[in-house]
Amino acid sequence: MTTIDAGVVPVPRELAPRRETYLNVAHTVKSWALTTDHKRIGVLYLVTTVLMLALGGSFALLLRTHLLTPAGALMDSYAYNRTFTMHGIVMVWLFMIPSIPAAFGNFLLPIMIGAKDVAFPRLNLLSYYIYLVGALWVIIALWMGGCDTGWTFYTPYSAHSPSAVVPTVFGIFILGWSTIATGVNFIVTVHTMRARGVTWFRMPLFVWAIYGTSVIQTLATPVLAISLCIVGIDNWFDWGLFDPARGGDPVLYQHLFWFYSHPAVYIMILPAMGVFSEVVPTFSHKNPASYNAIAYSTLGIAFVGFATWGHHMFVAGMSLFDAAAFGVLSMLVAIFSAIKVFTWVLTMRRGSVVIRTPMIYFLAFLFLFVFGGMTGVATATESLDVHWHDTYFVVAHFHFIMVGGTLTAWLAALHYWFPKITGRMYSERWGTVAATLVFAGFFITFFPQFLLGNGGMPRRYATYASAYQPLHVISTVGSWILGASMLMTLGYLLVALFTGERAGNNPWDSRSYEWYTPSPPPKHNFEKEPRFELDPYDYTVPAERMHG
Amino acid sequence: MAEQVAGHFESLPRQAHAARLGMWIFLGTEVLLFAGLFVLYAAYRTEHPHGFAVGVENNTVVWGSVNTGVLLVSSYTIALAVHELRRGKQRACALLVATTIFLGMCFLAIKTGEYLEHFRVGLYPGGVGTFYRDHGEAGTKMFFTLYFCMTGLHAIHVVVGTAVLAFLLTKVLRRQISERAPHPLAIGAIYWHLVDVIWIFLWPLFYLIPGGNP
Amino acid sequence: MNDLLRRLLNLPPQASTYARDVDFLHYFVITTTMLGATFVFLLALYFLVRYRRRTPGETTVRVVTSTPQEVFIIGSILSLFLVFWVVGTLQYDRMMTPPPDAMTVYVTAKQWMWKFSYADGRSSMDVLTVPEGKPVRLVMTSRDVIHSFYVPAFRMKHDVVPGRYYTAWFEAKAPGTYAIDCAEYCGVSHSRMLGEVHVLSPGDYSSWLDGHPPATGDLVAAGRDVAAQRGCLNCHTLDGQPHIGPTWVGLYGSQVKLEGGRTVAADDAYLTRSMMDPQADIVVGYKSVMPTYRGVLEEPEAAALVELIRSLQTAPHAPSITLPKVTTEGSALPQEPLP
Amino acid sequence: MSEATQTRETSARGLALTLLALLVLAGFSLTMRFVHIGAASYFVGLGVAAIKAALVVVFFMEILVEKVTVRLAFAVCLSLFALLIALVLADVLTRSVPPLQNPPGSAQRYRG
Repeated sequence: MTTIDAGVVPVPRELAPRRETYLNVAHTVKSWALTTDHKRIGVLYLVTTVLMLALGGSFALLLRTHLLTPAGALMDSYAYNRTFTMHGIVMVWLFMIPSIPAAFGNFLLPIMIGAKDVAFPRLNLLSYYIYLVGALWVIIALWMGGCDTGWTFYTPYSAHSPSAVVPTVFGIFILGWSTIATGVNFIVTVHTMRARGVTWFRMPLFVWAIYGTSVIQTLATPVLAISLCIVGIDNWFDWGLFDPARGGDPVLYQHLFWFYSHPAVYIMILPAMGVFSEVVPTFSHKNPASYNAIAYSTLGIAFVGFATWGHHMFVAGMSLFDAAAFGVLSMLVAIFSAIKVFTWVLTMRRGSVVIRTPMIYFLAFLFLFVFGGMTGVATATESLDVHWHDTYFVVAHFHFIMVGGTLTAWLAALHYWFPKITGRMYSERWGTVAATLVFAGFFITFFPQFLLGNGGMPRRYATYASAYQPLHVISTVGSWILGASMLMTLGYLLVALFTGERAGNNPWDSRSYEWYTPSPPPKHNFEKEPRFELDPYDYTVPAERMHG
Repeated sequence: MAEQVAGHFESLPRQAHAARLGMWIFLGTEVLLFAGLFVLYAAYRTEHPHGFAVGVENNTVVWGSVNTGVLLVSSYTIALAVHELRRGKQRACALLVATTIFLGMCFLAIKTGEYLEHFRVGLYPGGVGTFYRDHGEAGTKMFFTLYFCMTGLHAIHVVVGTAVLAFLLTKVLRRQISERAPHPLAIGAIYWHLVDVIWIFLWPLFYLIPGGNP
Repeated sequence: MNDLLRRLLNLPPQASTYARDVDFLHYFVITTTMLGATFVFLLALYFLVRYRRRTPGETTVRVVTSTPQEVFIIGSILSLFLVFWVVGTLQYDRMMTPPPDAMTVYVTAKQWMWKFSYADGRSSMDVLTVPEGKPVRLVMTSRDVIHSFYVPAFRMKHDVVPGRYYTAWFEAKAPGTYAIDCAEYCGVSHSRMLGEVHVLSPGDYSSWLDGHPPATGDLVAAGRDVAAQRGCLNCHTLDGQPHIGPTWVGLYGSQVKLEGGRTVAADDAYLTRSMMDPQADIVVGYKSVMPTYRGVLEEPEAAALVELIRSLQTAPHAPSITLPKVTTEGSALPQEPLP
Repeated sequence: MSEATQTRETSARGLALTLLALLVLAGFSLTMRFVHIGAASYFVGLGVAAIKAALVVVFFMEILVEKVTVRLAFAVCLSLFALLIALVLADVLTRSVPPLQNPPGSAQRYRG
């Protein structure tokens, strides 16, 4: 692919005057620990979620290496069960959900709507500390041996499990309130603090995505809080709210859990869509094919997403009527993702496309998310789900969406806004190599799992029939490549943090509002009152027109 | 020292609106928190109609009704308190907030009495206790486990509400909340009203509705 | 073509009647979606090359896709998905509703093993032996946590939930041995809770039956002995006369009116439930005085009683004695005289 | 412009009337407890509760005075609540397999 070098004009070091930014305004620990600046809180979340990604990732490597041999290479079944459970819990609640909304959402949302800060800055800091306390409780549970019920905590097993269920559940309960606080904060910010001229349909699309995510976060998480509370009470005091002997019905727990957990997967994918709604127009130098399509499909996903949870329970003993109802609703919500994908691709038409690392991640996202997304529609087809449910096919599907979709978008966001957050440029060569390796490692890891699932290999198996071993070996090798490429990415980004060239205020020559302010931005985001005459995606005029 | 406008808001009404919007969304999450338990109640009532009917019959309806009265009056007093604060009557407002806190305490006292009464009768959560020797139906066990869960969670919210009102009372007395910016008290009042609304639904479900086949 | 695609997708052999249909839908869904995904990806690559940036800072013209274009894209995708849904639901309903003439096997899942009890009294652990070409209805419950009965070769899976009798069914097409897995996580040895379905040709199946004679000779005779020993006949009659409990004549397959207005079909599952858990369904006009027989009646005895009740549907016994008229007080049903 | 001048708030008399209405409705639903009206008791009980809740929300919490976004937010929360109850009850009611009163196995652990 020919890469025409344009747009990146590094500003020589001595010319950049000593300017006061949100980073060098204060260096004491207290200024970081008690900051109410949304940018610093965003950076704090970014650092913490990277640590959590490393923790969850190491569990993943343990799991994959264990599955090299049919009898299990590393640990006994009890240890394996605790490892896959903690992998799920750490990845879902400690990394995936806060990764893009809390880190990049916190940093960028106020800037993108021309506000000085979020609506409730103190609540913003409080939600970070609630997140830390919740993460601490999950680490305590980990130290006590970890929980072995699977991240879904299905009763009655979670009510009788001897493992550290109660501290884990308590940790996630606290994490839930952190996401609710962030969600409420963002919703009120978008409603009440948009600068003059920033109307609902002249906002960057990343703000729409974070707004949709916040709506889901705020409305779905309470139901998770109450169902995990009940699991905790059942496990500790044995009140038997789902115990059939005392009038309970275990399938009802699944209803409550999935009422949260399906919107939760939209909490994870919507910000990823927001990132690419920014990346594609910028690197194609063109307005999105249809701004309204993306904005309305974000709201469509946010609300219809609440009505589709039943497709996780097709074989759990649900009535035929409900299975059909959830089936059609799941098909309905799938078209919103399809609209977004078509809009991104059509955005590139008649554009002026250049290839940088974020765009490579977009191509990887496009292939993996559409490929993975389509298998989601397939598993939402009831009769096919009977064979696929709880097998490696489903494992492959949601990893294609979560890793292929959200992790790729997180890496793209990391590279796209690296100059804005740190004021420095990462090395493009390393970025391209790492992106390709991440894509290759991911595909080799998870594509064989589709075939394993078709072959009938159930998930959460510590030992398996020897017929499945070849595919497992390929998958494990792939996971090593993926692990290595993630470490490589971390490496060159840390290096770029200190030795990267100074990036200008708008290295990608973008029209989006966050590039109006210098990078790294000053403490109150804009030196003077921001006036955005241009539409955030108006590439019909050269960049100089941005500053009037 | 009147409430000063937080740095990043242009004007006081806009800040008040943001605070109220934030609180109303938080109330939405509280409703959804209880939604999980209401769904369990609804599903289990359809599966064990007779068990739940026995449960409703054996519940302390007198105490429950007194508690309903207490909460309704407390809702009135806090609403009047906000109304007085807007008229600038600081002292009347403080008195009314104090009465609301007192009524909240009464509710908690009555609730504790009720729980002790249940324990005396041998009725414990989790289907454990001598009461179940002659009301052994699975549905009845589930009824009382749900009763303890939902009224317990509601009692926790009453405690939090009382604490919030006590905190606001101190600010009203120190004139930090005045008629110029009454929205902090209004927000505390809205939270208290929600706690009352939830009890308005808990009361019939656990004390009044005998259901289809008694 | 079927075999090629099946091998390509690593699918197990299609050993049950509906496995073929499910696989054809599988091929249709996977090919259409993968074609769509590839088309989208190639379109993106084409735009990438065709509209690559020629001069830095190049401006572009503002192009917005027209609404009709959007509606067409959305409409075509939605209609394709709805086709998946319609075919999927029809197959799902057929897969989840056992045919009436299916042979019943009781499945009890317990932490980390499967127990099968057959209608004629034999029971076996972890091995389910069924004839080829005959629908088999599995009446399943669990003793502790949720398990899931999963036979990949039959494309069949159903959760086994404690506290309910869920029924699933399959009809094996070819003799052979097919693996059973537990698909719902159920604790430490979840991955060792394996079993096998031995599908025998009709000849082998009958010799297998002879090879393992059921505990007693004729099932109906065995049923009557059990009914006498366990005291069923104290309340239920075999000759149609009303007594303390409903008579068993004409009961099998009839619509039974229950307290609280529900009506239930008296099939095997209902009869088993009524023996193991009589409080669940009280027939209108009768008091609930029947004790539970769970732990008293072994599965084979329960199966024999069901066979006895089934036989009474057509051949009631001659009334040896006329029983005293028992008026159950407060019963809404007047005691009409015998026809 | 302090909030006091907004006219559409409930007056002191309005508050007292609302309380009276609430107490009367509460009394009524209490009496319905001792009148055996069978299955209708669900609708009467919950209907009266819904009316009382509406009274509190409109007159005490003054939701009508709030901006439209607040009302929209609260309406969305209630609609999700209704969606959850509707789809779960649809499942429980149309499920063809009734629960067992005391199912085999899964005996609970008695303590004391």
